[in-house]
Amino acid sequence: MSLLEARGIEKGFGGNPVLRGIDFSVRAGEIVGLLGENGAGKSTLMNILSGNLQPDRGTIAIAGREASLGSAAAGQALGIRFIHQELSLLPSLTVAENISVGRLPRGRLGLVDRGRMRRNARAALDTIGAMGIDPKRLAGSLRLGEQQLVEIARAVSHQPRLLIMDEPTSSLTAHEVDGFFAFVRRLAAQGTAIIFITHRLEEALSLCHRLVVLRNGALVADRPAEGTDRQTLIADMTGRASLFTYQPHADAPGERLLEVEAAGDGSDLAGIDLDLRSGEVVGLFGLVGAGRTELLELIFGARRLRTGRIEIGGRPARFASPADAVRRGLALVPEGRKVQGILPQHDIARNVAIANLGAFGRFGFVSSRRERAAADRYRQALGIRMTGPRQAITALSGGNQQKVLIGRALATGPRLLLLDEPTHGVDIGAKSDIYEIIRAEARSGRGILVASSETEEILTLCDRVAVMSKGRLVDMLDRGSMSEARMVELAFTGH
Amino acid sequence: MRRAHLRFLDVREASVALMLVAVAVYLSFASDYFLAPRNLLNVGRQASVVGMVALGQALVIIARGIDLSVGSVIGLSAVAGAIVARETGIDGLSLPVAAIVGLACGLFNGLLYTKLRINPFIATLGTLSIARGIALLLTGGLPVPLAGPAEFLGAGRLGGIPVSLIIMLVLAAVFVVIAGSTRFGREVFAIGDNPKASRLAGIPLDWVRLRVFAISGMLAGFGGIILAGNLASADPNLGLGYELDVIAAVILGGTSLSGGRGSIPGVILGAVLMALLNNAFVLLGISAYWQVVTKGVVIILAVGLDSIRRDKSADD
Amino acid sequence: MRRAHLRFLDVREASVALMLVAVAVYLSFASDYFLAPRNLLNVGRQASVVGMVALGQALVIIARGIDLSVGSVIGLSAVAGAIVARETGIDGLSLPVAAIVGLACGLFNGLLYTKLRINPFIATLGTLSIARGIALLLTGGLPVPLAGPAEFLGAGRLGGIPVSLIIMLVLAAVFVVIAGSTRFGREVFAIGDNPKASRLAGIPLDWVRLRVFAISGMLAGFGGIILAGNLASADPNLGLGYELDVIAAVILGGTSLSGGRGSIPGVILGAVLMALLNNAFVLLGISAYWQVVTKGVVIILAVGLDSIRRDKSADD
Amino acid sequence: PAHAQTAAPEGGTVAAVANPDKKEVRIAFLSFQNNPFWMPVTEGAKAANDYLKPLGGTVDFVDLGNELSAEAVVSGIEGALAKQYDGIVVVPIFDGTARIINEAVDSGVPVISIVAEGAAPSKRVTFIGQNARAAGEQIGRFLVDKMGGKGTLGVITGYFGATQHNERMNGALDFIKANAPDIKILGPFENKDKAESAYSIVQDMQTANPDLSMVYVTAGGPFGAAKAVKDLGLTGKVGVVGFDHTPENMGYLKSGEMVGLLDQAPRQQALDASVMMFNLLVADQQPSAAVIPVEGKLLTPADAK
Ligand SMILES: Nc1ncnc2c1ncn2[C@@H]1O[C@H](COP(=O)(O)OP(=O)(O)OP(=O)(O)O)[C@@H](O)[C@H]1O
Ligand SMILES: Nc1ncnc2c1ncn2[C@@H]1O[C@H](COP(=O)(O)OP(=O)(O)OP(=O)(O)O)[C@@H](O)[C@H]1O
Ligand SMILES: [Mg+2]
Ligand SMILES: [Mg+2]
Repeated sequence: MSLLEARGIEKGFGGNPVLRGIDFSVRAGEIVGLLGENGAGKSTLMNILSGNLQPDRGTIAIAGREASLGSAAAGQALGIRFIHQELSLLPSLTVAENISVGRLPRGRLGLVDRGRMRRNARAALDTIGAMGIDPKRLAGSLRLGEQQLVEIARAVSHQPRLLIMDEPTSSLTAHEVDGFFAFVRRLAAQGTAIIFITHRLEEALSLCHRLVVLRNGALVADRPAEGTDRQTLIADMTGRASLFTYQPHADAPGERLLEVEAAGDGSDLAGIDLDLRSGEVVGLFGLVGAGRTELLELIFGARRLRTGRIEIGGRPARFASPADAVRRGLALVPEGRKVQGILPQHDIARNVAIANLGAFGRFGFVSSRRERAAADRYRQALGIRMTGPRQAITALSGGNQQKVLIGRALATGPRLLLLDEPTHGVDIGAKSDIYEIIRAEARSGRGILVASSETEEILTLCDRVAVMSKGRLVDMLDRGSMSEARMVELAFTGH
Repeated sequence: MRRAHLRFLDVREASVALMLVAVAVYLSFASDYFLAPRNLLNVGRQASVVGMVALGQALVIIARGIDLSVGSVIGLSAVAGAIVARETGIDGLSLPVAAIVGLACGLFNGLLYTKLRINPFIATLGTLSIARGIALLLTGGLPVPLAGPAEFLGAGRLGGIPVSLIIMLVLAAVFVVIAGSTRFGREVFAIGDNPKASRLAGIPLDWVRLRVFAISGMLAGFGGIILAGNLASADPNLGLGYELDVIAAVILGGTSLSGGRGSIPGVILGAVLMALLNNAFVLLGISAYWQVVTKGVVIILAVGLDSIRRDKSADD
Repeated sequence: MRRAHLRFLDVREASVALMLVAVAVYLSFASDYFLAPRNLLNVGRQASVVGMVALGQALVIIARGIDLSVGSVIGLSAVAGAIVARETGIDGLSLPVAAIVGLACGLFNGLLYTKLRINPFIATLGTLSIARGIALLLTGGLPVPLAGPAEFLGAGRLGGIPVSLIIMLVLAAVFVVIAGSTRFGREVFAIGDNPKASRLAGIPLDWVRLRVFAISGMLAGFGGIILAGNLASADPNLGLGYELDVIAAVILGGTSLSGGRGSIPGVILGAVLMALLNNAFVLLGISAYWQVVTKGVVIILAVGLDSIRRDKSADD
Repeated sequence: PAHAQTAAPEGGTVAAVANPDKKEVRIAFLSFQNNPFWMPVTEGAKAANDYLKPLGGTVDFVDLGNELSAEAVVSGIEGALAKQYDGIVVVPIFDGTARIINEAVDSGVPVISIVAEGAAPSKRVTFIGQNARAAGEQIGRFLVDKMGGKGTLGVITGYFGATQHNERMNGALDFIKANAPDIKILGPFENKDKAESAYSIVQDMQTANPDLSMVYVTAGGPFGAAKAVKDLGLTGKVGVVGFDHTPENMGYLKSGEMVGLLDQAPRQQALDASVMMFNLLVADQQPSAAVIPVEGKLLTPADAK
């Protein structure tokens, strides 16, 4: 019998249908992979199954009995835990407190029993393979990936019957992913049902028992993982068979755009040498914590250059702030779109236009019409799934928000485009679109620097790759010597 | 049609507008004098200085700041303007001097925030005290008489309409444009919405913030000399406690204290509502103690009216 | 060693503590009387009511709220306590009555916020007016004499130490425990940090918020009767303008207006710094208007001192 | 005779003229309400209304609220003009009120000021009240006398820069400096009209100056100073001098911490001003002078017994 069975789920937002009659079930001990393009409705469906949202139509049965999930709390009471796509830790509380929050253990005098709380946290962290995280640390001081692990630990510590994870691995290192997968398998073996949303097809294929694909709000495929291959899944998701593959560019790279020499920020980064020509796509690969984000920030003026020098287009560049960098023709798509990317109270058009307002009017004025036109342009070019330029950006799915941010960077017409994990949370179809865009931009003469944790992405996209480890640039590989094995090996230099 | 209707009710200033209409309708029945053009214009004039200063404050609050110093800046600028006019004998100097002093105070606030990274609440609380102290030192505590153009702006009328009301309306129109259709305005909203993202998008945070505080200061300086002009006297205690009125007007008008959202017409409606209340008390002869109670109730209702239909969990 | 050292300088209240020490050291050289135990105890007493009320305010601010009504609640509670004591002839009633009236005001604020979703700034601004109005109506504007236990708490001494100082210190200790080691306290921090995430984690937001405002109200009520007891008279205007002092003490002490961060010892240091300043003015006989200027400068320095070494881009 | 005099009302010194034509006269009486000082003012206005009612005059008391400011006075007068009153009695207090008073007078509505007015001249018909400077001087004389020309005097003022508080303070201090240079003066310190601040300031002054012998509070909250003296156990050694016969103050006058209290006869001011306005409107009877000083009564403990 199914642990959870949903029938005929329909849901719309403001008249736009998002889910169209979904039947979905999951059994105890089963790992179900949920796949689909950005905006296909995955998160929405899970929000409904966990009680966060109410369906317009349809029923949900838990262990054979019809349940009405009026709120997240109701779902939690029935043993359903949902780890959201967007992180929701409390940065000024400790890791231990974050894991227990909502039911902090009470000891003598009704005070919080810190010892017990820490032991619980330790146990939960160990279970999921995160031995390295100290429960006493403040959650705000953790890396993104570590924060994600803490969230998982929190959900697990509730010993849920059904655990739903929305892209849990998107900011984990390969190493962390391995530990995490081992844990997921153990958990399933103990009888917990697991729903796992991901855009990484290999992960889905290797971990899950069953794969469910949503497209445009409808369930289009439900098949056992055994015997399914990548190509089938891609076809299910996109309706297209072939996707982007690396195409070496014909012309030789152009003039030198960026030159970094012995650069450092006085703390983590030191002695970075790097150069980039127009028309080139250069990758930055490394383990989490290798300093890729820092390097991009250094080039972009968001971090102060303490040693060495940086030249842009042959002229020295010592930016005091990102504003200077933007003026000199740089643009950055940051990692962590919620915190550093979107303007949540602004509509899509304004989110697109904000980095280059000068281009949308004259004499300090801004034309809303031109902003909207730009949003429509990028909607076309990037395939953003949205109802219109005035739609709130927070109403978009995560991947579509990412596309808006890429649109924002492109709207500045940069000579040098810095991308930090540009396809984080982006579906495979859109990923392919984004790769096309990046290549096209390179062909038109821009230089592009892409930090990525996915070897596949680097191999698909880049002409060269710089591998970083512990704040140093270890080596630069060109197309001929680029391979997954070599990159990973270099990334572990000094570890 | 249905959409347009919803839209109207959804605008941020709907609630205060509703309250304003309610009070006005009530007054037009309760007092024969309320609808007299003269009285309505008085209300407009009484709202004008708070409204003007609240425009600058609104920008500050939208950018996630707060400017507690406006009341004292009103006093200091008025006094400085009046003293310079008296010493030089050139009455016309009072206006530019007041605006410049206000601007200087605003820049001081802005620099404390952007350079020394002092939280705006504390920085402007400090300035509140310092500016008031300087006003007292400059005057020795004595009011300075004031005449000339300042008096015209503060007390004059053009075709029966108070000049200060006209100024406020013109400024409000300018601010609607600034907030909605200029690069600077967009950047103010963006910074208030998400400072981190704004910085990475290439917005010069500190430069925008500095200008925001400078504008608030300058408007307070300008408002100060108009207020003093109205009274034909610049008192070092002028504007004492104004900050709460000004901030209340901004927030009544639907601007969010947590930044990124706000409405310029709402600010003016907020200022007018406060002036209307005071007018009502005088017209209806409400006793002082009940005035105090009523004011509190109306403030709560003005914002609470629409919350009854709003979604409960919306703003967690 | 290096870490421990850094840690000390990194604590949120370091800046105000530094300023406090600086002022104290200066005073101990500049005035022969400053270090006299009696004077130090006086400073403690003078800080006690602001400190007490600031404890509640700190919780409110940590939970991302603000309570502007405390000044008026001080007045209303004191007056209500004194009237009940007078009418019943039972002096002892003044304390519980004041605390209950304060609690009721706090609950009113809390309900406006949690049930009607009125933004705390506006809700408590409304209550500020309403509570003051009711205090004036209850008394007809006349102070009510007060004696008995309230006077002991307000003006009495135990072994030479002002009772109100002892009360403040005990309350501060209790609040350190509440904030750091109770479920409620941690939930207050969690809510201020990220309300949405807290809700998803199963924290009953509204219930926590209601209690936070109730506590703030009750402390204001308690502070009010102590203040009135000190004067042996409950004036309906008691506590006028206190809100700014109280909020300033909280923020000086390192609590962030944007919620989620704060320090209880810092709050007390903030309150003491403000009392110390007033004490310094009198001890040193600083000339009138310079007092006002100095106050502003010290407030800015108290927060600005440490910002010079802080990383510039840190808090964008 | 056409102008037959009735008797002056109780507590007042001016009698109303007869109003044979039964001319209806509406007077707006604008005043604040934030502490006990204003109660006798209000009562005076009410008493004037009762007294003038049979004669055809109404006095409407209009509350300007509990926050004293020039703007409040200005909007009050604007409101009264909008309501077309025949005459206005007002407590202008601030300098900035002259312009609107002139505007009222120019539009044919006479204005009488009471209690306190700004230094800037206006076209008001008359001002009834205590000259703050003279009152300060009266207190200064009393202090010099009481202190025997020596000792230490602490000064607490309401708001720095408030005209009336300044005048009262300087009136006293100038007299003392001129006539008793041996008196050491501490302050002024600002208490923002708050008793609790006065309490703390006295505590601190006494700490730094054990020889403190007298405290002068120019505005609100003198009883806080008296309470501090009492709590310090210095009753009889340190005296407090201040204004207004409020019950609180009278209590400390009786118990000895307060040694002098100057009254402004506020009820009489209110009453007389209203009746004068009536006379002016009905019979065009001009007041006796442009300024009618009210001599304050300086109460001492002997009077409180
Ligand atoms: N609160 C909302 N209001 C309006 N539209 C919404 C809201 N939430 C989601 N949507 C819309 O519903 C659709 C499905 O969104 P959902 O977040 O479920 O997608 P997803 O499959 O999880 O995508 P991703 O892979 O990018 O996370 C999208 O088109 C999105 O714009
Ligand atoms: N919040 C933090 N507190 C302490 N150290 C940090 C923090 N964030 C990053 N670091 C350190 O900074 C260095 C670089 O971290 P970062 O994660 O940004 O690198 P990265 O290569 O961009 O990795 P990724 O982008 O994949 O997360 C590492 O040494 C890391 O430990
Ligand atoms: Mg999603
Ligand atoms: Mg990174």
